[in-house]
Amino acid sequence: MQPVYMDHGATTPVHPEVVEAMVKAMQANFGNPSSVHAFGRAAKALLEEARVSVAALMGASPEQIIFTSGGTEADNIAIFGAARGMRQKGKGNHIITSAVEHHAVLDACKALEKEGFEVTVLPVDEHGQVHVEELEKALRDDTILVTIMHANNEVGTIQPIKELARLTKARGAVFHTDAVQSFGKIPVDVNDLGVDLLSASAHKIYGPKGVGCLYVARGVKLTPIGYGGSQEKRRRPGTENLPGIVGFGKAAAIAAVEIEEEGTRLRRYRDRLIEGLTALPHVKLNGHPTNRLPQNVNVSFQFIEGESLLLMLDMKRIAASSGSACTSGSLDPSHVLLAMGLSHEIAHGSLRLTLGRGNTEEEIDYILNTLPEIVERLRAMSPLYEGKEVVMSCTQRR
Amino acid sequence: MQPVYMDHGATTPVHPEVVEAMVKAMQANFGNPSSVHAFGRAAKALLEEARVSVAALMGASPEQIIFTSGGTEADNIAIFGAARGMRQKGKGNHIITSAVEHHAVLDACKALEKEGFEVTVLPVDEHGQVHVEELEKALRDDTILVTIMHANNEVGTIQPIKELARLTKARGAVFHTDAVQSFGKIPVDVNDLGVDLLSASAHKIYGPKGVGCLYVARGVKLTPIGYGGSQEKRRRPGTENLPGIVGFGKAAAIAAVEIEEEGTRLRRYRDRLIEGLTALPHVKLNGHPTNRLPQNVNVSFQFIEGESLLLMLDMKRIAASSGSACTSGSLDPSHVLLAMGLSHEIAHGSLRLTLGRGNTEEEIDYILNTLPEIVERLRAMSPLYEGKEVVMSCTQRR
Amino acid sequence: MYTEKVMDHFANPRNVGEIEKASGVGEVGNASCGDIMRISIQVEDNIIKDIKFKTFGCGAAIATSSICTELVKGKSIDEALALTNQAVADALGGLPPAKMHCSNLAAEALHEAIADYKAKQEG
Ligand SMILES: Cc1ncc(COP(=O)(O)O)c(C=O)c1O
Ligand SMILES: Cc1ncc(COP(=O)(O)O)c(C=O)c1O
Ligand code: FES
Ligand code: FES
Repeated sequence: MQPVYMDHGATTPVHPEVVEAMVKAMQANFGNPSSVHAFGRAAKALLEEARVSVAALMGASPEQIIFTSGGTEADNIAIFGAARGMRQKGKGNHIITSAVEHHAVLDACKALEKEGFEVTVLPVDEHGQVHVEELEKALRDDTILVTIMHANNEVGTIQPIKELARLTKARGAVFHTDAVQSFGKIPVDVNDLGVDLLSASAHKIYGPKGVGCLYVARGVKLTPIGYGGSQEKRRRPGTENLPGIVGFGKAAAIAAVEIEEEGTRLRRYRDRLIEGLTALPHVKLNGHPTNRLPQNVNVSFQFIEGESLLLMLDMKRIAASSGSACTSGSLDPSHVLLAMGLSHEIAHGSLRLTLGRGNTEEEIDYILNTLPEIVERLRAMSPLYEGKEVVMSCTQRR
Repeated sequence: MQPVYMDHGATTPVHPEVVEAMVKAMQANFGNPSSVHAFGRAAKALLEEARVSVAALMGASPEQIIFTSGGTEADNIAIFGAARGMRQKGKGNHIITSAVEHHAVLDACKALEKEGFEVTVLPVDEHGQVHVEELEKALRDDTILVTIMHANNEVGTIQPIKELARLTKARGAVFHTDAVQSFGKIPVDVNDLGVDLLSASAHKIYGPKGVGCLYVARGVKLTPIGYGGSQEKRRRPGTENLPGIVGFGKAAAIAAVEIEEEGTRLRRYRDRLIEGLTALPHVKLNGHPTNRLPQNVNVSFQFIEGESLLLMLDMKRIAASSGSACTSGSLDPSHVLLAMGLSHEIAHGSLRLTLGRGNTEEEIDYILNTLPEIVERLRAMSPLYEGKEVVMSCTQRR
Repeated sequence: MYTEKVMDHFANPRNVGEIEKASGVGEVGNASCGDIMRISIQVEDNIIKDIKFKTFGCGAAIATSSICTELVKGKSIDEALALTNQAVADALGGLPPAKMHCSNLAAEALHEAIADYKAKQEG
């Protein structure tokens, strides 16, 4: 059996047609899009073609798309750019975000606090959802920016962006959403969502690492965070990552065709996994039971720790991830799980399986057959677990 | 005849072995280097292998290399990072740069002025060189950062970095050099140069666009400009551009082998071009006569304008560039040429030919045969030019 | 990330479990930081005749617990007390810097178990 990759939330394999398009962009169209000669013009044409394709997948116009070096940079350009831009216009000083954002958002907001901005972090409920009433309470006359992610990377919970954005814009503030995990997976339409700024990243949708984009609605002022050439309307200077951008364009075009069918397929796998795993003793589903990404499964196994679980899965050729701090070398486990009210211990025992194009029904079976044994084995070693399920030693079981 | 690409200063074709390495990195090693499982570990190994290879080409230790999304970002991280870092330490407030820097450096310095930093811009002589005495005069007790490029992108002039860096460090300031044009082309050794920070970019050395690196000497404090994950020691957050970085590593490994021979070969072509072109009437060499990059030719043709020249060359399938403002849509021609004392008119008539791996002796012949005719043709159209060389109309000549 | 030795002890941990009627038991760490280690020992004639562990923690935590039991089994109390966290890490062929604290825990749990044994002797 091939290794089973179930960590598509971390990154995805690159689609063969994406690789092909990138190779072509490097071999036949290596020019600098800023050059006036034939090589430059050919490169420029490819750049704009990719922009059309990425824009189309989010219902935007091509000129509203800025290519970036990834989701992190898109988040940074949006948040620093809008916050400083609005303050320069004298609109205020207050930023609102949520407790479950990616570090690219949370840490950018923290850095802005040092510049004198005031930041309110909205709580989430036990499913990881932001409540519209919480935003309503937090909005002030000097609120200039609200940044709340579309779907969470760890637990897959989808936020009520449409309502949050409407509320925000009614108060004259800018609304940004980090759609890195949802773009290409569930429908994302900037007009329907009503957002001003939206971040996405290519390597989560079978495109290459190191490319992303920011949607910028007309009229939104962004103070640049980087300086150099006049590429991307001066919002993201530097020679464009042409092969990467071409790959992103191709990935978006493929996603546009496959999104619905893939969503249905992965939702079925997801539900099989959730059902099978939560049937085991002392297991808890993390995230929203229904309002979650089709590809996301996140469960906590009581009494065991995530890194050991990942290593054991790895020995069985299963690639997954965990919100345990032990995988990152830091002390606290995932801020997302803690914000949802999980205890440290339960957060440490979390397992995230994120599905994707390559996964098969057999792989779901394999996981469901393999995991119980591993969990039992680790529990048998755990001083926290004294249940009688451990009568037989795990070595005998093998 | 194949089109003749002589714009390697703008960007280079990607080396076939680089493409191959990148394809492998996308197909077989698509994991996220931060993941603990087998896919992640394999990706991490590739990342570190590339770091070793890039470090080796500049005599650095691998852990001193931070991968970035290009030369522009490397410059920005260095300049904003060091300036803000030194100010936080209470070291002062004064930055020194030169008049011929790339916009990634100049515009970053300008942005810092708005933050209350004081910036001194050193002049250059008619060859585009910074004089050591000028730096000596400009250095102050509160100087915290000096940023001067290794070799100029437009005219190829090489700066006396070793002396400039020594002087700077004797005064306790940080020295940064933008080596985007010199890295991989002429010997660059961070220890020999004695710099604290050095920027490079992959797409100028037959690697992919969208990747660069910053060398950071031990003990240099950089305040980050981007926030997110803990990649690259928190100095450049975001999922690493693994295929790009692998390509950069491969390109550096190839450059290490070829640099000497290629340098000798291109120097010969360069000198043939300079000799041939400056033999034409009303032509002037821009940049230093000897202390210049092996691949750079830059001449000004009096009485004509760069964009028209480029378009005519393009019709003859020659790709080149110009310091004319008309190619960039701005009003002023190249700030580099103006800083060297050229008049607007002469600066507008500049042509840059930058040589590379693919160029052949025949292509040099072709340029030397083709250019005089084009120049004459444009001069014949120019109201500035009333010489008698125009007696015959250019169409008759063809 | 981990050496072969670490992975061996992680995949095939030695002396997992709990000694009934142990001469001494030591437990260190807490679930919030992600490590809990419990070591129980059976001592006869000042010699550690048997030793078992249970660990809630990462791969390094499990591997260090395992090797720690192996290193001191059959050794005298004094020899066991001389075991340092560095010796535990070295026996595994090294640990990643971020994981060094896990080896502290194994040595500490062992020392706690011995202290518990001594206290019982005196009491
Ligand atoms: C929700 C979210 N935001 C931002 C990012 C950062 O994107 P990138 O890795 O492209 O910088 C990620 C992925 O790592 C993510 O999941
Ligand atoms: C001297 C110099 N610095 C910086 C850059 C910017 O590098 P990049 O295009 O990789 O952002 C360039 C090239 O465009 C350059 O020539
Ligand atoms: S002459 Fe037309 S832009 Fe310069
Ligand atoms: S148990 Fe968490 S790092 Fe070892």
